[in-house]
Amino acid sequence: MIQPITALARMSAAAALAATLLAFPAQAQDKPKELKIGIATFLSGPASVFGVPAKAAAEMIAEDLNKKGGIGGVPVSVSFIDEGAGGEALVSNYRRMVQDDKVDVTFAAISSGSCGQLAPLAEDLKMLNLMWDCGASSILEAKKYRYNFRSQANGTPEMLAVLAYLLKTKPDFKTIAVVNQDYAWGRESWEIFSTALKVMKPDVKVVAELFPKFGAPDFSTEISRLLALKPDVVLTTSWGGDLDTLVRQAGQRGLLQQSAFVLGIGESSMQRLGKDLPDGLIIGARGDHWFLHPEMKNDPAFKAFNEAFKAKTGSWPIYSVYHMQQAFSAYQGAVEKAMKANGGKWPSREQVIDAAEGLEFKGWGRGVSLRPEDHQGLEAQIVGVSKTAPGYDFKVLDDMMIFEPKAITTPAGQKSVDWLKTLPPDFVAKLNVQTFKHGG
Amino acid sequence: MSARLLSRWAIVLGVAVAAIFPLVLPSWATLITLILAKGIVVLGIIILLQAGQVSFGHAMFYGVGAYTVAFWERYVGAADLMLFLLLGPVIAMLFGLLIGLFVVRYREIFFGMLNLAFSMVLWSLLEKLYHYTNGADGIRVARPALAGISFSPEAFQYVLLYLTLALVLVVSYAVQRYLDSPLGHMLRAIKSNETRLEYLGISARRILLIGYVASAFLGGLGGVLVAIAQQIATPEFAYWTKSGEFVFIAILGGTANAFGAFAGAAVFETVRFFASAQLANAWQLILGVVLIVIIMFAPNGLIGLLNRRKAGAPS
Amino acid sequence: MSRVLISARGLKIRFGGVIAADGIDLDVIEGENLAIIGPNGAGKTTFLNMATGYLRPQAGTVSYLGRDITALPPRTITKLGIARAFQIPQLFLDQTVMENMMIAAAAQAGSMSAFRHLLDLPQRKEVEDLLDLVGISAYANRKAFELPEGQRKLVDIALALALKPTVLLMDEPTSGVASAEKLGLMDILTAALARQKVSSVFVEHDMDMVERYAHRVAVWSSGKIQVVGPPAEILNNAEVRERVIGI
Amino acid sequence: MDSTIVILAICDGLSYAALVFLVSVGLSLIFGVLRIVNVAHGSLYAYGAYTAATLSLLVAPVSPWLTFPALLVASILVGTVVGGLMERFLLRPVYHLEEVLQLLITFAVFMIMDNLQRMIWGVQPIFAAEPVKLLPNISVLGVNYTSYQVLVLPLVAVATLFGLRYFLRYTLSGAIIMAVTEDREAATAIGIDAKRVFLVTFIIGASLAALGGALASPTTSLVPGMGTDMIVLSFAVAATAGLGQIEGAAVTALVIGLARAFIIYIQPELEVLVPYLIMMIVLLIRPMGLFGVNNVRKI
Repeated sequence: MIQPITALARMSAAAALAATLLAFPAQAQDKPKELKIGIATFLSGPASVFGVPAKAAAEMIAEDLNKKGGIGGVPVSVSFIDEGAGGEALVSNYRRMVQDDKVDVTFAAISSGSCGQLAPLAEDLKMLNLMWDCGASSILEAKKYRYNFRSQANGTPEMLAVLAYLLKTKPDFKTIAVVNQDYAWGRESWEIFSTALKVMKPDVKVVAELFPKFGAPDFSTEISRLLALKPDVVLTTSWGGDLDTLVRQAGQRGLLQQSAFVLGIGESSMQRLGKDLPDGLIIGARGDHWFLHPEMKNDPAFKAFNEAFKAKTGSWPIYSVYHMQQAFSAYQGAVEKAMKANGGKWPSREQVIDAAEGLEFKGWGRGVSLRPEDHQGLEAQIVGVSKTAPGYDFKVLDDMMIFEPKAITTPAGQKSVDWLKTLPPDFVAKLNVQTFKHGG
Repeated sequence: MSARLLSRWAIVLGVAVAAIFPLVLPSWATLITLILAKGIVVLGIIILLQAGQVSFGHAMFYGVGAYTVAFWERYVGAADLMLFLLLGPVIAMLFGLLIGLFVVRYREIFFGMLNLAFSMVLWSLLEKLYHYTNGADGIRVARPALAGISFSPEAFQYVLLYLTLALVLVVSYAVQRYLDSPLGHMLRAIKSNETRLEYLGISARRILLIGYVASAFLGGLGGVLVAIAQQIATPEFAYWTKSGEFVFIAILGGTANAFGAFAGAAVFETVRFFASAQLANAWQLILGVVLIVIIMFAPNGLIGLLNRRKAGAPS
Repeated sequence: MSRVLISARGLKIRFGGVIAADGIDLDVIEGENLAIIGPNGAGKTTFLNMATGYLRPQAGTVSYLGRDITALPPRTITKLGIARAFQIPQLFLDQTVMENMMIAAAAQAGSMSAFRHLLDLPQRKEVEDLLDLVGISAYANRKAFELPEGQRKLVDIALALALKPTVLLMDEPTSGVASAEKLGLMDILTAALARQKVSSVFVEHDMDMVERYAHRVAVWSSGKIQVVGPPAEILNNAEVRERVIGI
Repeated sequence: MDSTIVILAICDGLSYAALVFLVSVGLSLIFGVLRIVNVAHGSLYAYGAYTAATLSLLVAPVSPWLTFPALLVASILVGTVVGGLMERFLLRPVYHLEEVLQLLITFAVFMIMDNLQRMIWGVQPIFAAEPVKLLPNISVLGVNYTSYQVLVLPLVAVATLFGLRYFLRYTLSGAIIMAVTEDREAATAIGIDAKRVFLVTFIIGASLAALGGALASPTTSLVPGMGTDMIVLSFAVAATAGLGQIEGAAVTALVIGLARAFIIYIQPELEVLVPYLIMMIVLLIRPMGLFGVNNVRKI
């Protein structure tokens, strides 16, 4: 046991030294020399399809922010930990980030699993944490947190918007089947969708509920089964390689033509799927953002952002990129609001948190607000259909509807599933939304 | 002899570092707890390696331990840490007995394979039975009270650390005694000559079963500790790569005696910790290379290295 | 009046085309050293395998003190009092000679502790005496794999003796032992057997050994016991000389 | 369960079984000769897939039909280079060590390859479906199948099976490999150059794994970790069949493939369990596997 431990001792003695040198206590009043932002994202594993672009975005945004003088005049620095390294490494690294590197805020994380693991830890460590991408509504519904906020919407409005779009555009379907990844998001999103569907269209028959293993390489059997069952609608909230494979295999075998497909969060796969994605599939954007956002697409800053990202990474931003932007905007908004409240003096973390409650900030869409009661983010939802468009070698969104958050988000203090059961059958009819054409 | 003496000092130093070090760097309290807890699991692997049997499914008992806590909290309610420390290992032991009765009839690769199969079945069930296990995301584990006293997060990580340290000392001592005992030597005899063992009137299967159940117990104990330190239990706990890690750590540290387990765990976790912090996308690579180097140049593991250099032949 | 210890009746076994045993009847009588001689591959070792449950005869029975042991596994038969030494020594190579012996002693005494140190068991003294007796105390703390073939052979036999058997089956006890030491070894061995009142069966190729140490000789060839009798008589039997000994 | 489902399940089971067979037969072959369970076998599968995809995307512009040979080239390339290097420089030096350590070496290789894979091909899913698109769809009872999956894959698997049989039974190198598989000591005793046999066998086995991956690549997205599950599955098949059993692997792969397909129709939740349950039941009844042989140690 000698060698490793002494080695370990040496390393961490160094670490301790470093820590003391680098530590800028973000206590009230005294202005720090830099704001450290610790970000948990997927750098390995399947979900790195979101994590890696988001990392690129974070670096880009931080750089840009510092050019503009940083947050409240303080430059920001970003560091990353890998959600893909597994629960243990994630927790250990998060602790290190908070306790040794003394970050001022953390953005964690993408997977609801990681959020469920890190949110209570952040609470323990009294660390302001923005759940910048994870979608499970339950986290903030089950427990009241002080230090955790969600800087975007959650699964309930996302699914509800998709369902509403389906009911508005294809109201008369009789049968539906679901093919979701077998993990929390896949299960929860279906629970939300099906609960709401039962309320609004009790006559619809669910002919198959398939939950193939997360990361399954092959869906041919599931597809055969769906081809045999011939459901009117097939819903999937899968993403990444799973969704790509499903769509392609289904396309190769004519399933996409046979049944109406709904890709709950398909926006992130459109560029990869290219021409393999047929026109007319219903696609959710997981929020109020899309690189051709009908209300934003002429905003020079927005265009510049997208161009810069395309130049940096070779592809247009996907939702995780915009969620990263929202996290930055939220933090900046909170700090600057707190400063104002603090008479221009540098705010303490507690003051920043007080400011964050009820904060309104703007990402690359309509405004987002952090609900004071339960810290849920209120964000609009874009849903559209895939469409071939000149100038793009992949499908884009058309006939986009933007759903305002108020109506489709679970009220504070209620559990999503219970709330959904209370929705009136004419809920969708009552939702009045604008529809935007691509390029229109 | 001096190798023994050396190991003594190694332990003293190791314990000292494990005990004092986190007071300097709080964030290390949990990491060291993890190292020690995993070391306990690896002790179980080492026991089986005495008999020349490598289990590529041992993580299943680790998983059983972890989920004992998770399920209890989810379906029964909060309970004292002491209860978990008792319950987890015992239930793992029962699993070990059931599965053991089956697998001890096999040797070498088939032994490894069957353990693998069993662990994969457990893993699949944990992943698939979403409504009971919460699937791949696992079940959150709340911080339990110890002997009726509930601690603040900061205090608790130290409580858990020192408790784990104490447990490590106890189980290491017990395992060392076991390995030196008749049963332990008979276990080693399975590796070198099972036929002769039978011709001494000893049932190799029974001997192996005892070792297997003991190692399951340790796996369960480690699982409980890690689940509580991490405040979560996920199917990953039982996945085959996890089993691989444990065997990895055993070989890394050296299987000659109990201390190898902790030496190995310390190196493994520290390397992974720093690697995944500094160069997040190369930590597996680094660990892989470390493993190859160790196997090729120090097949007796770090402990072996220690003994060889400082005291000639390993004990 | 000395009892029949092991009694084989009509043992048959064949491996593919080879008939190793084709109706073997053989008794081992208390207090004797029974030698089995015969050409290589005749099936002598197979007999020991069947007598100790390592192989199942395709027909026939083996009984020990009147109890049918044909279907029993080696460990049970060993427990009944039939110990075995092997042609190729079967040792725990990466443990010391003392540990090898203590394991046997522990097994014999049924002390299956998980906490007492193997080397501190009360049987230690007996084991040391036994090592003295067989003349390998010098090797006590050496790992078994470090020993020369001859010494391993001794340890192998000592292991069997440590079980305090009633009958000891030995497969060519002196093969691999330097011819100069053979006599010495067999003297020690037979003395030990006599002292501990252990009957023995030994498969042997060296006719001097047979002549010196066997009370009875069984000639095994082409799957049958050709003839059984006192050494003097058998070894002078012309047919035996020419078919087995090859003179 | 009506006849439609039976027929559909068979179609689905076949294509799945074909891939599983290719991978596990390679594993089995390697074990038969080297007595090593190659944990990195799944990584070879992944590398086969990625290399095939890369090549396909390269040659597709020239002529889509070139993607078929590309699949083959990729697998041989991976098998020879990766497999060859691995045997020569990582396994050969440790043959004298305990089995555990040899196994661990392959585990280390698995970790390294898994990591390198991310570095080489990145984490974004890669897809190269040319071969599938080139061939027409077939309708079975009104259900569309790609002929690639229901014809090409099974045919390749069958061809491989008979190819291997022929190679092992009727060619010299094959006979030598069989000899080593059946009795290593004897074979080396009569002067067979084990080193060479090991290398050749490992390359063949590795190429088979890579071939499995290459053939899978047109039908699936290539993502990090795609090899990790495959390895355990092929373990299960190889062990169930009896290690070193070529025909056994084929039969077992078929059984597991079909069983899995049926389960997805009847009780999808149990899908993941199927291979392991089958394995355990078989080994319970036949410890050496369906086709394995048990030999008594000589004393």
